[in-house]
Amino acid sequence: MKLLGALLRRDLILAARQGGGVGTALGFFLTVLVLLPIGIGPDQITLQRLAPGILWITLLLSVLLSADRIFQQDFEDGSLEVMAMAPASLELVALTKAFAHWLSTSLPLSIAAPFLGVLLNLRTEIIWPLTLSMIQGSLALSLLASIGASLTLNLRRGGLLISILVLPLYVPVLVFGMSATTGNPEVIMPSLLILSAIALASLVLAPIAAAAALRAYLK
Amino acid sequence: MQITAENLSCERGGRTVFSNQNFSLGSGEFLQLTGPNGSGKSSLLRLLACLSEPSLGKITLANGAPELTLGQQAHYIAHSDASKSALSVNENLIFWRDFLGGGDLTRALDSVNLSPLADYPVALLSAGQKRRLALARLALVSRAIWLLDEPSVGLDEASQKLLVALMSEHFKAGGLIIAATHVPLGVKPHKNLHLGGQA
Amino acid sequence: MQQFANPTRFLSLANGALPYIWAVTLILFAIGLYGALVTAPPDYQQGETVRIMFVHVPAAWLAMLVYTVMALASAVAIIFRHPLADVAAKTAAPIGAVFCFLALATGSLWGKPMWGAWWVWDARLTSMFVLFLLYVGYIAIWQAIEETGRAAMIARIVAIVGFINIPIIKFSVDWWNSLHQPASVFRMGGPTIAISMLWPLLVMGLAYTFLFLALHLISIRSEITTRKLRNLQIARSENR
Amino acid sequence: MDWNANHSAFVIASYAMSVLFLAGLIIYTFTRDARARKRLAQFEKTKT
Repeated sequence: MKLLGALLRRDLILAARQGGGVGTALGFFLTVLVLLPIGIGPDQITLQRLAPGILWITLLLSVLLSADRIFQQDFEDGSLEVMAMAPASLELVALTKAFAHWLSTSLPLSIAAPFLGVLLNLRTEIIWPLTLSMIQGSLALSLLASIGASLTLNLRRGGLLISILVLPLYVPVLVFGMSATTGNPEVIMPSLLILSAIALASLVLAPIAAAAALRAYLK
Repeated sequence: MQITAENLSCERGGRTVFSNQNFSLGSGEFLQLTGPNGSGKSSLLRLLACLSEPSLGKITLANGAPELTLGQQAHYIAHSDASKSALSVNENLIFWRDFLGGGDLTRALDSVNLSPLADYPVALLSAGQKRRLALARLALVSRAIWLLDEPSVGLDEASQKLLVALMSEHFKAGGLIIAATHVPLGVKPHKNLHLGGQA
Repeated sequence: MQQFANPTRFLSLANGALPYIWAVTLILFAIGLYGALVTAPPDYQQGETVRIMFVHVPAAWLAMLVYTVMALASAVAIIFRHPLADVAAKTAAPIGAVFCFLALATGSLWGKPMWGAWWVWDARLTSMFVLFLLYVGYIAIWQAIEETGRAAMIARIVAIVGFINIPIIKFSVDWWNSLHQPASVFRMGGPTIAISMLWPLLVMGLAYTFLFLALHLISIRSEITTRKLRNLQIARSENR
Repeated sequence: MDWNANHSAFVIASYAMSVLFLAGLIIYTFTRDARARKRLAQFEKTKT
């Protein structure tokens, strides 16, 4: 496990030092957060009603945008080949890298999102369920994005393809993430539980799919 | 330790790159792979590294570590040097030491004499220095089998002597080396395998 | 990877069966259309527009059936490493995509008289739309990767990952639908449907399935021919 | 079927669209098959 810790630490240092991943995701998040009210109109009531939807969809797209960074760099400079020959299985390597992407990009966004919700006049009583659902949901988002990243590893128009492959998988996360913010209490708890079920399921299944795709590209 | 390959053949993109190759290599032996471009030297190394499977024939490893695959007991130094330019030389080697199972950092740095550049960011290194950083992995983590793909490319005179020193030390320790190269590496190969392939 | 285990056996089987399959398809279509347009009574509530069901529901069934065939073929390809399975999955995708699109188009044509809008985010139509995206993604991955061996391996994963997610997406869309809309009063057929409407629906479903079978066999045959040509071209360029 | 009921246009449109797309799919499949076979035959004929 020490070697996975080393990989996690290295990826976090790289994310911090290069700043590419976190920076672009946060930048994209803020840009969309400014553009949408301009597009939808400044009326407070509509914005308030749409706020959770806007925040969730922007988070989802920001994670997707920075997803191809998970494996691409390591594949290009040959580190992935050496990692495939390490004592740890490739599935664990894929899991660690997706987890590092979550820690460095999706988690900060999902914590910042509710506070940015103030811009959209977000109702205060749903800030807490929104944050909880986003934290769990963003883990599922990063893991599913790692599948897309591994499938489109070395492709020219990989960015476009990753969204077609991954967005359908995001539908359940968006649905239960949003249903946690509807406000009526007996829906909130089940949605959060189902969301954590999806996150845990992706924690197990996503690395298996990602590693299989990586092996295909390493052949 | 003994690696044997029986009527090995490999396919890439529908093309048969090479077919029914046989060889076997014991401890302390050096097998040199030669052949024109596209004759499958790299493909053979990748087969040995368990990165891909042969389309025919098989590779067996005798009395190696039973629970590890051949790939997990081998170093594979390809053309790309598997180092991160945002990290320093030391940080790169520390990561590979922890990730591949431990080894002595200073010995690795001295063996490719990169010690003076230890805290230098890799982004500022020259191609030859990056190449030596990749070779440092050989000395860093002790693995019995070395799979080298044109290791001497980009190395100056002094660095090639370092490579020869590394290789002979590895033979004395009973290791095996399979290297694909177009130019003699300064170490006499015990066995030679010429992959025909089209001219 | 490129040599086929027994394409010749498959080709002779397919060529032998195809005429019969086409014959059955035509008969089923004739009976189904007669049942759908003539004998089935208009619905007391919807009137004639219920007849759209006879082209909408079979298309939706086929859209799901074909994706299942693709997922099964991909699983066979992984477990038994049978190259024909990859060809079967690759050739089924465009046919499935057309059925899926037809389901969406006829669904929208049905929605206009029923709900007054060309597109309604009804649970079934939304799931069908997501299924269509899964088809587009699968077909796109085959085009994006040049080397067929690697494209096959990646496409298998896409098909299986997609297949695992279909029930989850269906469940989440139904939950989402019940959250925002009371159970829609409109019911697209279902168990309580009158027998005079049920048998044409089943016959049309069978007709669509046989049509898929025939088209799938022909597509596999042409994919094998294309690959045989490509291998010959590679072989010839190699020994020049 | 009563052809001039108020919504029968939608029924006709949906059947027409189904026939259009299925026929298109059938034609596409047959032409692709024929073209592949022709190209293979041509290639084998030019056995230089």
